[in-house]
Amino acid sequence: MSGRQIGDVILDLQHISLRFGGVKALTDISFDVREHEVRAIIGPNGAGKSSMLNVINGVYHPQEGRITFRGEERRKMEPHMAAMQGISRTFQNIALFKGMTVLDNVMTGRITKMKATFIEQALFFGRAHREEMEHRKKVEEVIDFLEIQHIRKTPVGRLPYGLQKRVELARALAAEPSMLLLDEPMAGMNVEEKQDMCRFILDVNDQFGTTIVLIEHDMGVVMDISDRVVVLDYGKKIGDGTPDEVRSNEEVIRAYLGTGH
Amino acid sequence: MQLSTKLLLSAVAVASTLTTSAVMAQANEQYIGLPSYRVGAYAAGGSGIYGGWIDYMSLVNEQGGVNGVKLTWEECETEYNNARGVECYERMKKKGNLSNTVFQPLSTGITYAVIDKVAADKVPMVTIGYGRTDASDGRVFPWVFPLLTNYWSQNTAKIKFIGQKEGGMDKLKGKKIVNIYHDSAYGKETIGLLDKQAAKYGFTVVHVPVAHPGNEQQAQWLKVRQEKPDWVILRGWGVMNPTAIKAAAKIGFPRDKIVGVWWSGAEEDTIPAGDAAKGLIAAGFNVAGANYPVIKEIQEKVYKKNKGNMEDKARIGSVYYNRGVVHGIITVEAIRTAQAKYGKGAVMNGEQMRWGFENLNIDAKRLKELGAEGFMPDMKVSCLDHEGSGKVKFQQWDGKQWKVISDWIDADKELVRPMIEESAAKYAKEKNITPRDCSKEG
Amino acid sequence: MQFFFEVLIGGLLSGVMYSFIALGFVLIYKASGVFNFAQGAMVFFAALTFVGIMEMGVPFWLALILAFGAMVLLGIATEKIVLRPLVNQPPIALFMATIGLTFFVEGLAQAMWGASVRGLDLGIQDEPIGWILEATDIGVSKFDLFAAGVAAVLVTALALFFQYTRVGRALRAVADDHQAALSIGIPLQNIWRIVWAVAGFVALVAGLLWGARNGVQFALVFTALKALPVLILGGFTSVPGAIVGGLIIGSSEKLAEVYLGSYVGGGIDSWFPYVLALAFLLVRPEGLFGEKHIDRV
Amino acid sequence: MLYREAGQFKASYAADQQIFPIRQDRVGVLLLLAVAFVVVPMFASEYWLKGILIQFLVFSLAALGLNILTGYAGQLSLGSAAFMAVGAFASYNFMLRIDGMPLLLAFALGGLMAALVGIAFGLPSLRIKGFYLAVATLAAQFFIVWILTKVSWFSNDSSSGVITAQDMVIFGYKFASPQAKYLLVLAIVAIMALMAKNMARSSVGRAWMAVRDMDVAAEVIGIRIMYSKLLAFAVSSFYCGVAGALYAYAYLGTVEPEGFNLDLSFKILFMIIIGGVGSIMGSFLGAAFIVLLPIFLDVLVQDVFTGMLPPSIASNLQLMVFGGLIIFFLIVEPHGLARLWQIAKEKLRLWPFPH
Repeated sequence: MSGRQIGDVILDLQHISLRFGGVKALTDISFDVREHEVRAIIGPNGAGKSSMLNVINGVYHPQEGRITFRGEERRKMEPHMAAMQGISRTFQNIALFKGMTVLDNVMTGRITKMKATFIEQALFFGRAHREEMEHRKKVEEVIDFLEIQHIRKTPVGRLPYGLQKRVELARALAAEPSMLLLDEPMAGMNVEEKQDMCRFILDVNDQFGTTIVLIEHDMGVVMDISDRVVVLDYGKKIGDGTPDEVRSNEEVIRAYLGTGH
Repeated sequence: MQLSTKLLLSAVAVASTLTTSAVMAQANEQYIGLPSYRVGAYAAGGSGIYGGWIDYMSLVNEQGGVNGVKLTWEECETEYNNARGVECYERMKKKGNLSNTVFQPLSTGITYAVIDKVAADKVPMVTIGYGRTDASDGRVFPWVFPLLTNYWSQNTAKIKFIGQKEGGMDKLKGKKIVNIYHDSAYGKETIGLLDKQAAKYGFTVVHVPVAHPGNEQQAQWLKVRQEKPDWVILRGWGVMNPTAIKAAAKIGFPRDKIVGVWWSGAEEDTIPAGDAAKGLIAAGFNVAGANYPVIKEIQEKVYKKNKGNMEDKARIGSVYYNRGVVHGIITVEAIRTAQAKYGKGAVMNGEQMRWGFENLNIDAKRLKELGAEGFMPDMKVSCLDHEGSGKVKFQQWDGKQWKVISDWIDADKELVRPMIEESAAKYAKEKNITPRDCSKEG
Repeated sequence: MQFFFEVLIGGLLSGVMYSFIALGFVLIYKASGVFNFAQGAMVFFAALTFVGIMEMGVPFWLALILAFGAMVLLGIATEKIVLRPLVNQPPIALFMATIGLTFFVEGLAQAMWGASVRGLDLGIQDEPIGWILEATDIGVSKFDLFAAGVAAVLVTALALFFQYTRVGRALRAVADDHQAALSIGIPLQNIWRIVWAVAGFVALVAGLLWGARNGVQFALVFTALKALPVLILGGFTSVPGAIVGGLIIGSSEKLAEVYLGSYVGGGIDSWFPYVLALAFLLVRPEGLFGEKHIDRV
Repeated sequence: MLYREAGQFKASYAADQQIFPIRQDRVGVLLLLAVAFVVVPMFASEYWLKGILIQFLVFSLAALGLNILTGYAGQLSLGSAAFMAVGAFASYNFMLRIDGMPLLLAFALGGLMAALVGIAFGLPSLRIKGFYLAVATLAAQFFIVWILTKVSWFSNDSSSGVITAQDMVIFGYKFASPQAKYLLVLAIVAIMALMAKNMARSSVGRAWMAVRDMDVAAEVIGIRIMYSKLLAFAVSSFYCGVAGALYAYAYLGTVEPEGFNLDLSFKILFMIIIGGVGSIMGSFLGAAFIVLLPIFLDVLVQDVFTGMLPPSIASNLQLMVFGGLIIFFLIVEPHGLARLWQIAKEKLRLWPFPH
């Protein structure tokens, strides 16, 4: 697909189990993610895909299992620490800050990189002022990249669904993540919007070398853009491999046919 | 006229009053700004007191004014709120022919908030039965008049009364008194004094606070039951009073052993408690009842002409209403006193009014002339003593009305006065005030 | 030990009185998600209206019905004039509207019936029952028992109402999900009107009981402050929570005042219930009977 | 044609990030400041200065403080008055107990004390939300007033528990005249409002709003929720604390703990909701509304309808109209006066050529 080099394993998940009360969301799941690759997680509704992403960036803490990120095993990491380590994400149901403009939303993506204290910001002087300008420049680059310049000052609550999804991606990208978690980035989009989104994802992966973990329902898209695919069903892993391998996996076919997909 | 035009006109009218100090009063009218409260939790007291006060001033006007000077007044709703009280003070300060004659906020909080301002603006402030106790020292507070009595004075009178009931002050030894008080600046004010008196007379005192608003007092009265006191002093306010009475009934504490302050001794405090209130005793610097000549005169000359202020005429002669009349009498007599010095039939300004209050002397004879004999204590104010009396009467609720059960009982001045002077001196030091030399005042 | 029980029982009985106020809050919050700040004002308005009608020489039961009628009118007017135009607004706007309503109702009550303080005699003795006092040395009055009885009847009636009537079931559906309830054709406006009327009735009962104890006066508004810790303890949406919360708050507040108060100068019952409820919330953020809420992303 | 954005092109991000990016707004604000600092003290009567404007400014500052917490960070609080009390009593004690304490430093320290107390009472916000939190903040309201009443050290052992604010002296100049007091308060409020605006448009402000709008997402993008919430409590309480000190020093003079009661907390809450939640401008508009409307109604009733209504009805009517207007405003514009102001500006932008 492109000239990028797929590297070593940067995220390794071993025997992950997650329960809510008595309900098992994930059972004994192991897989890894390599640097610069596009890794897809697929599976029927309720398979535990979103839970998997939530485990990766620390929203949920699995009861069992080991997570190793860049060679370091982590315990009970909070989401904001994941963000500090360069993991960004988007959400299945758009989680934008509805009361703020597009620009402000995207600017929040840079928050981990801003060092000025609130007192400096209150005085809007020196470092605070400088930082604000520098980061604004970066943010404008992202805005240009995703072609949302025209809605910069619009409150996100007023935008149509497709654009909101794009703004959410912009916010995630603004953090210049090394790993990007995308939860159904193309859900509810029309063909044209999907094509745009695919292009953005591939460009990100290509230009910035960002590792991408994505959940997607559209099998065509998944097979097109991902390097490797994990298949979940009822919280268990039933398949793992290249798109071609997964496509021919009997259990996967059964799971999908069984649920009528 | 269209509605919008009407609205516009009233808006203009309001704006003009707010921006210019419109001269409202005629040349020969004495303006009195009334910072009243007729809404909310304090409305019951406010409507009674301001009603009586306004009615008395109407009476004076019906009789031709003060040496021909008619009284004019205006209300400003404070809602018993400090911030609005200051606004009312400022609004009314420069209105009228000269300035506001006297500011009487009927709220301790507002009193504090304007206490510095009145001296600068030369508007005398009168607080009767509330406010800043140590302002009784006229050397430090020339512009403030906590007239008739204050919380400390009435408290010593209360102990005297209890002593009388026990058969002599020496009988107080070994007795136990519980002081149930509203947990606020107002309620706390007598704690130190009571402790001193307890030491002096050899009784024990237990202080039991009740949190505002005091609509639940089971815990406090169970404590009373445990303490088994001989007497209870009730320093209540508003709903705290009927609640206390009910709770006392519930633990079987005799109500005729409860002695309230004057904010615990009105119909508003006993009627809600129903039968349980029977026997309750309270101190007061005015008494209840419509049989005094001055009240009858108001009925005769004001209400017959339909100029009365009270909507509920049954409340005429109630404790709060009569307290309002006392406010009216004192205000008018001060104007009279000032006129005697600065010119009869003239309108007095703030400084002249201050002199009037400072030299106010309503003796027994004058009280009789006013038709207020036994209605309020006689009083004589001086530069040193801005209290002027210190006497209270005790009344008892018989289930239907308040009945006077004692003569005027004087305060223990020897105990109270040094405390006032000490506190006033502390204030003077904090504020860098040099106390006046009263021997030089005329 | 005997004194401990005396305080405890006294506290439980006061707790019942708090529950009445809390119930009104719960009903409205449950059905419409509105934190009805005006509940205290409604209690005041209801009691004052009742006493005002009585003063005109109307017999007790008729006055009760008329006062209830006034509360129903108030409820309907509130739904029509205040809630309906604000139906899709955030909770804070509705909360604010009920604050506006509070001022309006307070002013209306005093403008209609005057500012004077009234007594209210329900004819039930509020002095300790002799034989209980003799046997246990604990003071319990007929009024206490009556209030507890009314509470029991009220809660049972409400439970039956929610469980078995068509309106009640619809109400529960509305409470669960406004949009869904609307979409299956439940007339939200009718439901709200009914809830406000029922809450008005609860306010009337609370007003009569509190009014009989402390007099019918503006301070009835402050009873709401006693109910708020009960609400956070019991959960905003639970009818049994209002009762159990009331009992817990009532008894612990009294015990704290008696046993802890003397060490710190007393008067702690202004804040103790709030701190207690707060401490409790830290352990169980959803309250005693509230439903646990899991954030989903 | 006067209020037009067209033709103003931003050549740099700095220009676009300015506090008021539209030139007319800049001019307007400067004009407003000029009027407030120069014209008002020259022409306003003593009544307006002492009775209304100082009160309005002090309440605006308190509303601003609450707006930072509630409007920006989304944490509903019913305890603002208590934090004002902390500021007032702390400033008083710093002035009283430390010789030569400069006034402004005492105000700042008062604010800092309020901030510390605010952080302590903000801790529960890490676990509880919404109305539950609002009711929990009442604990702060009642506890603080209780302890200020109970511990007489705070009021320098005054028998009635009141504090009497010391004279306001800065560098030997005594702020005693109405004009001087007004200008001092105005300067403090203006600077603090500017700082609030700066925070609102920087990353702290964005972090607050992110926490308000969706806290889970905020955490995922790397915002430390705990820090953000506690910072909001601290900054908000600081503002309220300074407002409380000004309330005591510049407006009331002498005040007791109950002067900072629950009613005052509610009043400040009304200000931000009427004015506009999450708007600096709204804090001022709301304070103006809540301060001026009752006065306006009172004057209307006393002067215009004198004698036409029985006195108690007249007073209660004011209360009813006040309550009714709050509801009316919410129905017409639930986002407060600030939103109305914005709509007016948007209209003006198109005037005189609407689509």
